[in-house]
Parts: sequence; structure tokens; C-alpha cells
Amino acid sequence: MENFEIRFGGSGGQGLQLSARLLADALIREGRKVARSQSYEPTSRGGLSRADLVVAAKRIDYPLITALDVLVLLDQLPVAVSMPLLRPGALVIADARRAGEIPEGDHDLHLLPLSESALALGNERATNIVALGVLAGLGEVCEHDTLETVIRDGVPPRFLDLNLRAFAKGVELGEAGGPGR
Amino acid sequence: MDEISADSFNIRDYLRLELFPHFLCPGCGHGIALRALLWAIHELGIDKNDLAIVSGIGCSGRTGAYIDANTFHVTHGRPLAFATGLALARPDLEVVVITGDGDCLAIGGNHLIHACRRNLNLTCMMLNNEVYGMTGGQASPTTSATRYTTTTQSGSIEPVFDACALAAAAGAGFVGREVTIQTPALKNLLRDAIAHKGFSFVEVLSDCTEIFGRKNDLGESPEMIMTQKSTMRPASYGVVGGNIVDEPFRATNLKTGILTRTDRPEYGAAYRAHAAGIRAARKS
Amino acid sequence: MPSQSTARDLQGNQACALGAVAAGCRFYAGYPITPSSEIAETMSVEMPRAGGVFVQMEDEIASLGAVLGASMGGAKAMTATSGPGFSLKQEHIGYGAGAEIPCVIVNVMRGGPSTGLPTRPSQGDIMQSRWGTHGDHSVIVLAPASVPEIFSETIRAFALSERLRLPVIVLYDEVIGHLVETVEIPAPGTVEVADRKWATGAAESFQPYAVTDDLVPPMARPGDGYRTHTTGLTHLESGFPTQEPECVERITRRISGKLVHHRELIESYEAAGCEDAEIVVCAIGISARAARRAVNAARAQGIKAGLFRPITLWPFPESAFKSATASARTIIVAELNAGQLVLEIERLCGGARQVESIARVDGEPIEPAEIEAKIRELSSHG
Amino acid sequence: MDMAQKVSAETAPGTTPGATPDTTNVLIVGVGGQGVIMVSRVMARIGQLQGFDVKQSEVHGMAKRGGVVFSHVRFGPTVWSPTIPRGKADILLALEWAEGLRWLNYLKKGSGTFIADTRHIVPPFACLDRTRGAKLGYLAEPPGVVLDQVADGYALDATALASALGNHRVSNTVLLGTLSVVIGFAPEIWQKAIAEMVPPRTVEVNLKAFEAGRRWAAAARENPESAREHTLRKPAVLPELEARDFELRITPEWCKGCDICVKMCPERCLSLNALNIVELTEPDRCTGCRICEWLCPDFAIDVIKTLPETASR
Repeated sequence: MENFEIRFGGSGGQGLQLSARLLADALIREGRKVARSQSYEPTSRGGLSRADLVVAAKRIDYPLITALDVLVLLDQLPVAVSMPLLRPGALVIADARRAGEIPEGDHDLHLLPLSESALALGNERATNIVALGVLAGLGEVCEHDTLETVIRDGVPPRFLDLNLRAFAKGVELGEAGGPGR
Repeated sequence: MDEISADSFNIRDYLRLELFPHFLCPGCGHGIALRALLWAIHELGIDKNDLAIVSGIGCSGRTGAYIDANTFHVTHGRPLAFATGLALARPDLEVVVITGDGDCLAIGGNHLIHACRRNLNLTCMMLNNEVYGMTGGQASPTTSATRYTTTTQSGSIEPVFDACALAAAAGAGFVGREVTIQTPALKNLLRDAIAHKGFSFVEVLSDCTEIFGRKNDLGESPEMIMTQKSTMRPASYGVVGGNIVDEPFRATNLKTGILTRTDRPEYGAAYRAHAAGIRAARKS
Repeated sequence: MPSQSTARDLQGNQACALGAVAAGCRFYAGYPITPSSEIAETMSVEMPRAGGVFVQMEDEIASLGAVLGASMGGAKAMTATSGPGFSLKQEHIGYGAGAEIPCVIVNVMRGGPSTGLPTRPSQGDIMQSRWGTHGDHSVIVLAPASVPEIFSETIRAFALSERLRLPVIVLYDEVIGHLVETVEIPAPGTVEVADRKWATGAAESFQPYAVTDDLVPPMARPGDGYRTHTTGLTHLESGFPTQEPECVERITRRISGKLVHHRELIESYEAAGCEDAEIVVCAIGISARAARRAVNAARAQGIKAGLFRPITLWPFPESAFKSATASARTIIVAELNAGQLVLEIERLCGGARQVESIARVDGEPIEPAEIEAKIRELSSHG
Repeated sequence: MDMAQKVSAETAPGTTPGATPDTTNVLIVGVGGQGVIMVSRVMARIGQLQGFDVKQSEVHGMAKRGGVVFSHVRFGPTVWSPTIPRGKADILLALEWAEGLRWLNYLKKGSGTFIADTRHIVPPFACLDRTRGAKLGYLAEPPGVVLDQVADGYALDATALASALGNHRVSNTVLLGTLSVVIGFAPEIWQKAIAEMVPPRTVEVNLKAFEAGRRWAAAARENPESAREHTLRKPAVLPELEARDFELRITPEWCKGCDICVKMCPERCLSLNALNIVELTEPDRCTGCRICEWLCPDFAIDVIKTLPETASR
């Protein structure tokens, strides 16, 4: 995908903004233009939270989401508000445990054990990085290596090992494809 | 010492003579306070090129223009805010704020308490004549109970602000009060206030004969300034730390002299040291 | 120290703060308010690093008061706020205009009136930014529409403010303020830092508000020996108040004349696809971003559509607008308010063109599709 | 003139030593808050009770406390002018010592009677250099010196006598008692006038004070030296008058006629002219004390010190 729109949706505190920032970073390194926006409400502890990227090869005219090409869902909360924004055939990645109820529709759903994988690695908070790994594994959005590099550059050293393992697990899940519907 | 500085002090050296006679009413105590301020400046040897006067709106605010210095006549109630910016940007200047009871305590009350709290090196001279003189004699936060003004036509029932108690409670490093008739004592108080490193608040009991005095049958200016003297209780000069809030909400029988003097950290110096530390940490 | 520019992903508000630093701003006073607080937060880090001063004041009024005080002391100074805070600042915007004190005021627009919609975008301060303070006064309002433009327009705001001795307002909506885009940050020291004209010559004959060829009098710095008087009262060339009708008129005309005299320096705009356009969309900020996509989409459909985007919102780039819309039959004004910019456009068109309004007041940005539909509806092909 | 002679002369109004047959001039001086006005009103009332024409003028615009107050009381068969010219007072009654000294030149030379409380009340400003160029200065002359200069004199610590009665404020009535012995008239008339003029609650103590003043005066007549009891130290040698080393400069176009300087001048050497502009009308009395300069809100008065050559920089 050259020009696309992607949303990370979840609840406050899930690290959605970090995921979006790392992905944006990676895309910019790949030469794309990115506009990043987020819900601007006090949602650091629970509540609907989202981080949106508008990605273009050249200049970005309108910087906000109009039709999503990719939707990453880490919680059930953003599902209802985000589904109507999906472009036909959009890629939807959802955490099977926390965002298991995804309505039927013309989209490519990947319901994956994102948070369970993070828990298995020892910290549920790494779910967001698992999700990034899935994006890399699916290979449609961003190159694997660029994403790994920005993770290395962009997360605190004491969490680096956990995050690299989470990323690797996500890549694995993405490459496997997961149960589509 | 007083006599010596009085002999060498020529007030005309500090005035914009072309603006005289000034606009104040006959007998207005603000003129006396202005003299005391300039006398203090003279005694401290401050170069008028390095003197910045920031004043607000009202009769008090207009007095700044007569001083031959860098003078800023700003908005109503906000001289302390302007002065805060000026003093932080230009610590080399000696910044003195001239304000009035309405300017400083009503519309500018918030700025006063935070200027006291911040303790930036400023001197605030508040001329308290108990009334909004320039707008025609309305009640101010220091209008004594039962006084008549154009907005308290049957006598004021509001309690008054004890500005010095307020300033001290808010953390001003230096607080003092004086009456105009004690001109040398007022000069000494202002001199010490300006010399103090930190926020200095000086309340000057001034008289508004034309509007306030007349409406309240307080006599002419000589009577008014004498009455002020007799209704104040001089704290012996230089003695600090008395209980200045002994009976709040009254306009008379207040103490004069230095009421508080503490060496809290001065904000400007503290900020500059803090910023220098940040820069040094980044270089290493 | 990098000698070349560096690309950084910045939030709009961060870009504003960094633009100010690059422009030479060394004094920031502010008060927290959503959605502008990131500017203060960034400045609280940047000012001490740059050898400047950051101070969080007790309120919005004091913030601009302190900025004016610092500017009178010679510092380049800025404050930032949003809706309710901008209302409170109006008193001092007037002082800055009347006393001709350089200063930059950023207003990140949010929904109003009153507390309104603290976190939702709006463009409801288009008129307030021009006419918010009482009395005739001159201000410049710049309306960037992207994060890189916030950076560059903040720099330009300082340059204009310093050169013309007046308050310059940087006005953008919450969406642009919180958007993250890539900004090319010029290498340190490569941004031209504009400085005001300082007083020179004999102090005795110096007139702080003298009439000069460019209508901008040199400013005296405290400590340099000029000992001038500054007042919010209408004042003579000497700085002292006057009520003489002819003096008052002379002074008032000179101050407002600065904007006319320096129009070329001040005015800035973007006109895209207007040469042959029969429909021109006029918008600022996020609405202009939507309009750009809509115009592109319309062009792709064969509709002759164009975009006119004032970057200098006030004074409105009148002649540029007139030439950009020379071929246009219809002007669409898209804005996040009940219809403010459209009033100016109607005035400029003088009934000669059809002026249509897209005025959205639900706290959501206008979407490209909304404008595109309007273009199609008004198009002769539609 | 010795004391006995004066005592014998005390018989009836109009025959007071040195007075003209027609008019008795009593000048009462003091500082604010002492009761100068009460004394002068009692005097005026006594004049009325005696059937005389009475004229009284007072300056008490100063305030309740601390400022200089004086009152002229003149009574006789017919009195035209309310004010006593300089050198024409038959009696100078001073409620405060230094004020008495300052007004001495109003007393008739050779015949006037000086009655004064020896207590010192330092008026506002304490007159930093009142002695410079002034004839009489604060504390410069002890009672003995002064009494030697006047025809008749009584210097008593009236405040102490009043305090002994439990109220120092009735010192003025003590002095009235002394005055009654000098002027004459029946004591009952004095008592009636006092009772009328003082607050009802204080009638009793005031009448006691009156008696105390009379008793002291009577004792002083018995033993004239006791009237000099306050001669505490040797007469001081008055300093030679210095050449004036100052100048009072008035800027009339700045003066707004507020009257502060006129009222506050300790020497009363300023006055407002017909245009309500201040003028130095008694230049000889000016001591260059700067009070007018400091208190002029209009900066219209400057005291210019002409420093000696050696001291000039």
C-alpha cells in the first residue's frame, strides 16, 4: 500500500500512541509522508482511545481519517465507532481476547491472540508491539526491518528485550495469517 | 543622614519638568508619596536610566509619567504582570510598580498575591486613598465602613482589605506601611523596600481630598493627612516581625513601618540559577 | 551541532514552540489551557536551554501582560492560549497594538462560546482574532494549515511583529495543533532572526512614536538612556497622552497605515488551481486541508475547481483573492463556525459572485467529501 | 517688676497689669489635642458672663492631635478686632512649653504675663533644625531663663498636677486655675464657665483641677521663687544667629493652594495669597526645616541649602 489510512483503536493506557508513533517513524524512514492524529481526551486510564495515521507517497492533503485501509483493535471499545470508517476490503487486526466481537462485513479480519501472546511473554502491556509485529508479518503496511529498527531506537532500553520478543511474536502471528473470517 | 540626602536631593533632577504642573488635585497625597519614592531612589544612587516605573490605571497610575525614567503606564490592575515580565527579561533594571488600592487589590488582586508568592525582585508602592478617584469617587476594596462614595451613597458596608496582611500572608519578602505626612519615614521605608532582594510591598496611606474627603466631611488636605497619622500606630522603625494581622478588616489603627522582612529566595535569581544548571547539564 | 536541517515528527503545538525558539523568542509567559498547553510545556523545556525565560503566570491576562513587559524590556516574547484564554487576552492585545509593542499570541482554536468544547476543533475565532479588542486597532493574524507551516509561520509572526511593532496572532485549530507531521527544522543559526529597529541618536531629541518613512518608529530600550514613556492612552509622537482631535487622528491613522504600507511583506496565501477555476473554495486550517482534497477530487472529475487559502488571514490578502477568483463564478467558504470568513468574502465579492457557505458547528472538522459534494452541486457540469 | 507688685495689681478686669483700660488680650497656645479651644471658650464665656464684648478667633484646622493650635480671646467694653497684634497680649497661656516660647514675642513687653505648662510635647516632625535661624528653639531655654525675660511668669507642671487628680487631660483646667488668680473675677464664675464647657462626666475632675491651679498660683504668690521651681539648669547661652544658609524657592505656577504647607509650617511663615498661591510671608521666621517642601504634593516648594564652601563637593 502506498497511500493508506490506519487506525490503532483501544482503551487508554494500551500504548496505542506509541504503536502509531513507531509505525509513523518507520514509514517516514521508508520515504512516506505521514500525518498522525489522536483522540484528544483524557484517556490515559481507560476509555476510548485511538491513534490515526494518514500515509501518502507525496504530500498529504487532508490529514484526518476518511476511509480506513487498516484497523488495529486492541479493545472492544473502539469497534463500534471505527467499523463504519472501513474502506471495502480493509484489513482488520483484532485482539481475540479483548476485541472478539467484530461485526460481519466486507473486510479482511485477523482475529489474533495479541494480548495473550504478550501475557505469555510476561507483560500484557506489550500487546501494542505484538500488533506492530503482525503488521510487519502481514507485510502490507511496512517493512519488517524498518519497524524493528524504530523499535530498537524508540523504546526504553529496559523494555527493549521484551518489546523485541513481542515484535517477533507478532511477526510470527502475522506471517501465519491467522484465522480470517 | 536624612538631612544630608535632603540637601543633595533635588527632585527636579528626577522629574519630567515639561509636564508640570501635574494633573493631581490640590492636596492629593500621591504627590507626597512620589517625592518620597524619588528621594529613596536618590538615596540609593539608582541611575534613572536603569529605573523602570510600571504603573496601572487610576490617579496612582498617572503619577509614573512625571518621573524622568523608563516609564510604562499599562492596563488597569496589571502593572505587576507587566513588571514581572520586564524584571524577568531585564534583571539589570530596577523595577518599581506604582499602583492604587483599586488597581492593586480589586482588579489586580490576583496579580498581587502571585507576585508576593513568586517573590520576584520588584517594589510595589500601593497608594491607598480608599477610593476610585479618577472615575469619580466609587468605593474601593479599602473604603472604610460607613464611608460615603458614589457607589455607597448611604455608607459602605463592605469590610476593607488589609493590604499589608494580604501581602505578607501571600509571601512578600518585604511589607511595610506608612502615611504621607511622615515623608522621611516613608522615604526610608521605600528605600529599604527597593534595596530588598525580593518582592517588596509598601502601602502608602494617601489622601483624596477633592473627592473622598469632601464627600465624607473629612476636612481639607492638612486635616486629612494629620488624621491619617493619628489613626495609625507606628511600629518602631526597623523592628520586624510583629503580628501585623492583629485586627483585620479595619482601615484605622494599623501599624506603620516595616511589618515583614524575610529573605526568601528571590525568584529571578532562582530561575536563572535553575536555567544555568539545565544548560550546564546538557553541555556535559 | 547539525549544520543541515533535520526532519522531525512534531505535533503542531510543539512545532509552534520550536518555531518561536528559532525565531529568537526568549521569553514565554502562559497559562495552561486545552488545547494549547503543549506549547507552554515545550517552552518550559526550551526557554531555559536557550537562555530565555519561561514563566507560568497566574492567569491569561497576566501572561500577555508579562509578555508585553518583557518585550518592552527588549526580549522577543510570546504567549499561547485557546478560546476562553484568548478572550481574556484581548485587553492586552489592544495595549500591544496601541503602544506598538511587538509580541506573538498563539490561539489554538477550540469550540465555543464560553468553555464550549475544550478538546474539539473550531474556527470560531476568525473574527475575534481581528476585532477582539475594543477600538480601532491593527493586528496581523496568520493562519497556518499544517505542522510545517505552524513552524514557519510562527517564525514569520516574530519577524512581522518585530519589524512592524505590533501584536501578531498565530491562529490555528485544534486539529492542526494536535496533528503530528514531519517538519524540516533548519540548522541552528540559519533562520534569519528579525529584530526591531532600535533607537539611535541623541536621547534629548528622540521621539518614541516619531513618524518615519516606513511608519514604524524605532523603539527605545530601557537602560539605553532614552527614558521614554509608554502608555495605553492615545499618545503623541513624544509618547505622552493627547486628546487633541488632529493628533489623535494622525496617530491612529499612522498605526493602521502600517498594515497598508507593508501589505506586501505581510500578505501570504496559497492559490491552487485558481487560474481557470469556475469554483474557488476559500478556507483556512483543517478546512483548507479538506478543501484541497475536495478540489483535487473535483479536478479529477473535470470540474474547474480551485483553492484559495489565506495564510495571512488578517489583513485579508484582498488583491490576491481578487485575482485568484477572477475567473470564478462561485466561491465556497468552508469554515468551522456559523459563518465568519464568509462575511469577508461576501464583502470582497460585492455581489459579483455567488458565495456559498459550508459552516460546520458540531465540533467535528469538515470532511473533504462534504466540500466535494458542494462543488459538484454548484458545478455547471453537475 | 516684682511678683508682689503684680499680685497687688490683680483686682478687677481691665486693671490687669499692662492691659489697656478697655480690652484684655489673652493668647492661648498649644498643640492639637490639649484643649486650647476649651480654654479659650471658657475665657470667652467668662467675658460674656462679665458683660463684656468678646471676640475670639482660633486656628485649629490642624487635626485632633499634634498640630499647633492657638486662640485669641479679647474682651472689654467694646472689642473691634478679633486678633491680637504682636506684642499686645496681656496674657500668654501656653499649654505646651515650646509653643509658649515660640509665641513670646506676642506678649506685651514689660507688662505681659506668661503662664505655661513646663511639659514638652514634641510636635510632628520634631522640627529638625528649628534652632537654625530661629530665635527660640526647642529645649533651649529652661523656665528660669524665660521667666527672667517676662514681666510676670508662671511655669508649672500642670500635667503632673492633673495626673495627680487622675486625669492628665485636665492640665488645661489647672492652667485656667492659675489664670483665674492672675485675671481675677470670682471663682464661682470660672467654675460655672468650666462646668458649661467640659463634658458632663468630667465636671468634677475639672473643678478639682481648677482648684489645684488656683492653689498652686496662690502658693506661688506666697513664695515667688516657687513659681520658678522648674529652673532646672543654668541659663543656656543662646547661640549666635547663623547667617541664613538656605533659601525657600516657591514655584507659583505649580502651586494648587491645598494649604498643607501653610497649616503644617511649624513657624507659620507661609500663607496663601488672594490667588490661592502660597507665599512666604514671614521669611524671618522660616528655619528651612523642609516640612513644607516634603509635604507639598505639587513640588511647588524647594528648600535650597547653600552649603558652605568647604562642605561643597
